[in-house]
Amino acid sequence: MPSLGKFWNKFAKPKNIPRLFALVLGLLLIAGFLIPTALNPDQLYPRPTPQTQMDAGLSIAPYDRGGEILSAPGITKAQYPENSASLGWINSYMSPVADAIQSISPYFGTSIYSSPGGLIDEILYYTRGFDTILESSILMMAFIIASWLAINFTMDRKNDEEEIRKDVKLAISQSSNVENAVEESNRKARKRQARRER
Amino acid sequence: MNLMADILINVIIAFLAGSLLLGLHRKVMARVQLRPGPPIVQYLLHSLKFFFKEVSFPKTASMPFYIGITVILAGIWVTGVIVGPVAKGSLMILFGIYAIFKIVEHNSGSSSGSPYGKLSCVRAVFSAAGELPLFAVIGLVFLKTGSMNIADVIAYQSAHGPLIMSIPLAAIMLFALILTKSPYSPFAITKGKDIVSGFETEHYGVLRGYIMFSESIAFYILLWLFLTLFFGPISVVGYVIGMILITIITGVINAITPMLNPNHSVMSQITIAIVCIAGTVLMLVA
Amino acid sequence: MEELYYMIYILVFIIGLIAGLLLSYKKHMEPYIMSEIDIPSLILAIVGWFFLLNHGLIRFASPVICLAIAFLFIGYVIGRRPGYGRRETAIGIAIAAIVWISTSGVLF
Amino acid sequence: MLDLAIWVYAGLALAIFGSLAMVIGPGVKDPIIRTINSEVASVGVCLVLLSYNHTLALLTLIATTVVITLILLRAVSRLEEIGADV
Amino acid sequence: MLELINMTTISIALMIIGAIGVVLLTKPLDKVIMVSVLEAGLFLAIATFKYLDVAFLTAMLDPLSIIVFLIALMKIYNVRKSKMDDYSTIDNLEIIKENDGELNERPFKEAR
Amino acid sequence: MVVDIVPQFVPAFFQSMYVPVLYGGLIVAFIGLMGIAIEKRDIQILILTDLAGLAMLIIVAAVGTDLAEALVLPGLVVELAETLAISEILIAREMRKAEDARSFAPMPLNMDMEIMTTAPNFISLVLIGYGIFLSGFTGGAVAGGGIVLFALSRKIRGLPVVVIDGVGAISGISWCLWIIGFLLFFMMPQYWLLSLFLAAFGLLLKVASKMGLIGILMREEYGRR
Amino acid sequence: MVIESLGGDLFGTIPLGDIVLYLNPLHLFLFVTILLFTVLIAVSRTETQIEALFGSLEENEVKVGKKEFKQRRFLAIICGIATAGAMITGDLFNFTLFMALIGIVNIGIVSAVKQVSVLDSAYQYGLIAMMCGLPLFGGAAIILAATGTLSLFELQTLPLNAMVVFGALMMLVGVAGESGIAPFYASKAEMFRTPGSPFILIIHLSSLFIIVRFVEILLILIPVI
Repeated sequence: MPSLGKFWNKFAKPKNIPRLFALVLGLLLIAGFLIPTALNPDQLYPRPTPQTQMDAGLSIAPYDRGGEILSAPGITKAQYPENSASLGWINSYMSPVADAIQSISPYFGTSIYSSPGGLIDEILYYTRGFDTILESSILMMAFIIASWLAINFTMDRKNDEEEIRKDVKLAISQSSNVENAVEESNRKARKRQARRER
Repeated sequence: MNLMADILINVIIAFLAGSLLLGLHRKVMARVQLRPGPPIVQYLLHSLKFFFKEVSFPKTASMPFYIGITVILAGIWVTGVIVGPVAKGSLMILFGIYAIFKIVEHNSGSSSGSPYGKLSCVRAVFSAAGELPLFAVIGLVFLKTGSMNIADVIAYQSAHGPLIMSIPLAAIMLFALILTKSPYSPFAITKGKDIVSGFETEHYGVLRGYIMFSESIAFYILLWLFLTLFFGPISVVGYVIGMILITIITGVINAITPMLNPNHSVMSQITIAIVCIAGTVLMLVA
Repeated sequence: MEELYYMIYILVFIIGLIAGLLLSYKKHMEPYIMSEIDIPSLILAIVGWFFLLNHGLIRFASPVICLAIAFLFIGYVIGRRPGYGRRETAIGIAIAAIVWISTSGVLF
Repeated sequence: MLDLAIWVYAGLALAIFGSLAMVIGPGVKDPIIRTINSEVASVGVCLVLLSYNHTLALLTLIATTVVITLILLRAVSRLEEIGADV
Repeated sequence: MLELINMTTISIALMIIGAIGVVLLTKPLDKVIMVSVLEAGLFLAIATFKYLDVAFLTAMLDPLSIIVFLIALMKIYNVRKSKMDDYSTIDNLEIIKENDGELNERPFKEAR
Repeated sequence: MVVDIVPQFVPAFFQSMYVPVLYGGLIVAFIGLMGIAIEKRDIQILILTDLAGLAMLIIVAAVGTDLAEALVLPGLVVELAETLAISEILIAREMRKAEDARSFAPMPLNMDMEIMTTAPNFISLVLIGYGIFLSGFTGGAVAGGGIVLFALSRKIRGLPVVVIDGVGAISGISWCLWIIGFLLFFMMPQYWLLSLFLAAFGLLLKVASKMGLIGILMREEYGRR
Repeated sequence: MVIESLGGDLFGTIPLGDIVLYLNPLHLFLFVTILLFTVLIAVSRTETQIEALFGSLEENEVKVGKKEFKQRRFLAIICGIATAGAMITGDLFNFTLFMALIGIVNIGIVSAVKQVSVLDSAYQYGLIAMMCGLPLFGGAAIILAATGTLSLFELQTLPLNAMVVFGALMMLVGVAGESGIAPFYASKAEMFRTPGSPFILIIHLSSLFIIVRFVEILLILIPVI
């Protein structure tokens, strides 16, 4: 019983948790090799075999999905076509610049079809646009957190004179501490270097 | 009958019956520990008393929240009565109510600024794991009966016999949850006496009244859920006897067990849950 | 309507409990030390438990009223100070149970 | 067809090799070496994306790999500078 | 023999050599050089697939990643070097070594 | 003709490659996770989580449809953003631990690389222009790469708080553009072209401006004297 | 059919292209509750933590600074909205995205504090949140590969499939890690020691609600009967 308690106690330390999680997840992944896996051929938004469009010499390979600019929609196999009124228009659209590049060379398909218009844009902005909104919100939140931390903690605060004055006072009052700390950190660094070289 | 009247009556029944059961629980514990113990009606009197006491607020509290949380607590348990005994609705909603209960527990602890409340709040997060048995139970009930609606579950039981016969380990798991929620339980880390009264420490007066009101409804609903899910359509007398029995059993258990340390409490609940889930799945498959 | 009756029973029971508690505090200043039986509460207990278990036998009043009275009396006896009212309750239950068994036809 | 499969397998091999190198490669106790090793795995993933014709994803991956490396190296060097032993 | 020398094999060979080099060499600067070999292989692979625009971008971003590596390496090298230089005397080092355990016990900074 | 361009079902190539690629992804994930499980130091674990992200990319890409690619794209950028945020937390934690002993300014770097004075302007200009042409997540990432390089090669140091605020404002506004575009798609489908441009350039601005922030951070770190 | 038996009859759907949000009594209840809490958070002040100092008669006050307060309130509100979204979404990938958003915002809410121990657990939790990208997105991708769809309406009618179960299990591990239920509770629970009760409430609220919602999704994905 006491050993069970000790075992349980290991779960209570935050530092162990990511490693525990990785272990559990890794063990679960082994199950992925044991079950039968196969790709269901009936997928949404299927794409042709790689390089067939390139070999056929289509100028906007590998993203040619049919349709004509502003006159006929392209092909999109969406989940709920009834929910998207102008389905297929975006992947047939090409901005004027893209159109110009298309006539120059057959090797710029990717850039042409990722400038506004194209299948990926159709999926990203239209049929699954809500996903993209979320993705970009995740992005925004992560950057807000990072920039907040950077401004307030980790960056050089040249413009925040108040803060710096406070810090300087603190530093002066604790200069002996500082000395010790610097020394110690150097010692640590040295030890670490030694460990690395060993 | 009028729906509103139905709800009102059921809430009152839940409150009064829950209070009496909690009083009985305390009495049983006292008798096991060879004390006379307070009268059974004492818990109810306490709850009523608090409604007439003066309210005071800590200077450090997080203001609208500190009050709002108790109102929400009472609100969710009234919803619990509506979903459970009145409408016999989805088990998922009851599960959601338990989740919110956890949050309220958590937050009424932290909103006061008291260190005891804070500890209780952190422990509430720890013991979120205690909800895992409930989730497993309703999952297993769903797998067995094919529906989450309590009315459907009752109908299934009247056709196929009570569920306690077919999935007894799930019943044990839910019983462990009842044990967790009962006062002075070995698992009740959020209200352990080492942190005074846990999350309720700083709530006085009407606010405390609301909390006690909700606690009695919560206890009643949990017992009701247990009896309904596993013993099928039983009569009122059956409910009364069942509730009293469970209360007595939990009282005896709580009286003779010490409180576990938070981490051990969580992990032992999880262990019970895992063992019971594995056992039930094996039984279902076999 | 069923729930309404249950609510009434519980309310009456609780009123009985509180009344019993208050009156017993007034009556007995000391904690439980005595050993003789309190006659009025014995009568109430017998009547209460009798009504509870045998309300089918009583024709002059509706079962709801019988049960309400039964719960009131039972509550009054149970709800007294710790220790008081235990014997009375036991005797009440015994008598009511005997009557119930003899009339319900379990034995025959 | 075979031609494409070779690319996929090469990409997977690189990815697995790179991940092994990241975990148990020589000298990975030094975070810088570990970060540089991560480049191998990411090139492997690039190859898989390329042979699947996910070219837009490939473009994005190439662009973000640079920035992720930059971020990781910043963290490493800043931590060294603070003298933190993490 | 000669038919083996086509863009496919060359690019894969470059990548494999680069990968092995990156992993086996332990000096950071050597590693960076091998990274550029690796990325040259990737560039060639993309060119084999005829995506000129992607290849163009790779050609732009590869040097960028090398620059990033170089800057970071220089910085870390500087940091480590300055930490090493800060020891005033050898004696100091000895003392610290003797008192190693004790110094480790001492909290780096008093808790808040 | 049209049927030739887009097949009805997933081609045989993807079907036959799915299992190897999935297994490859799982192996990479497994190796990475086991690495995390045995590793003890915080910064090392942060570097290793990168591997989990790569494994995720392989598993998602293995589906081999356009949808899979659309799911990969933002996943990449999100991974990047999370790495940034978490590494920032790590640094903040270590600085708090040692706060009274350190100055906030990172050590200046004394270096003189030829490439840092000539290349950046050109490369970053090309990258930014190309990124604007691409638009969307990809364009944002590419243009952002250019901005990072540009900011990195400047000589000034110090905290341009105003600049960061400005970056934040731009990305907020572009996020709103994007929302407006998204709603337009469903409210007034006839304006799909307008919504497309709103969405594409909103996203471009957003991702690129965020990358610009990384550039400023890096300039702090690697700024020269 | 499964959806009805889980949460009651459908009230209606909100179609946004391929992503269809839907409402039934369960979701409505959760949705309204979470919005209620979010409003409450938006108007609340924070509490002050008072701790007795060891060995003396003085006491220590821990307050939330004004800048910190604004930042954390903003993130808390976003977290509330994201949780509300996760309650009503009818698309698997959308759900995982909401999860990821909640994860990163949770880290953000505690990242602004000054206690080193809290920052430490935020960092550890952040590592888990980053690793969770693999099981969440990977699990969704495996389900997509096995069934060809991500919409819960389509998934509920499909027969049982070993790959779907595997994908669902992966997602379960991801949700367990991200929402910090046992045995992964420690890193998340330690984050709650910081002051700012309304904001840390939303962390707990969101994770519990996600669990409730995920139970429903799990039962939709694995149709046993």
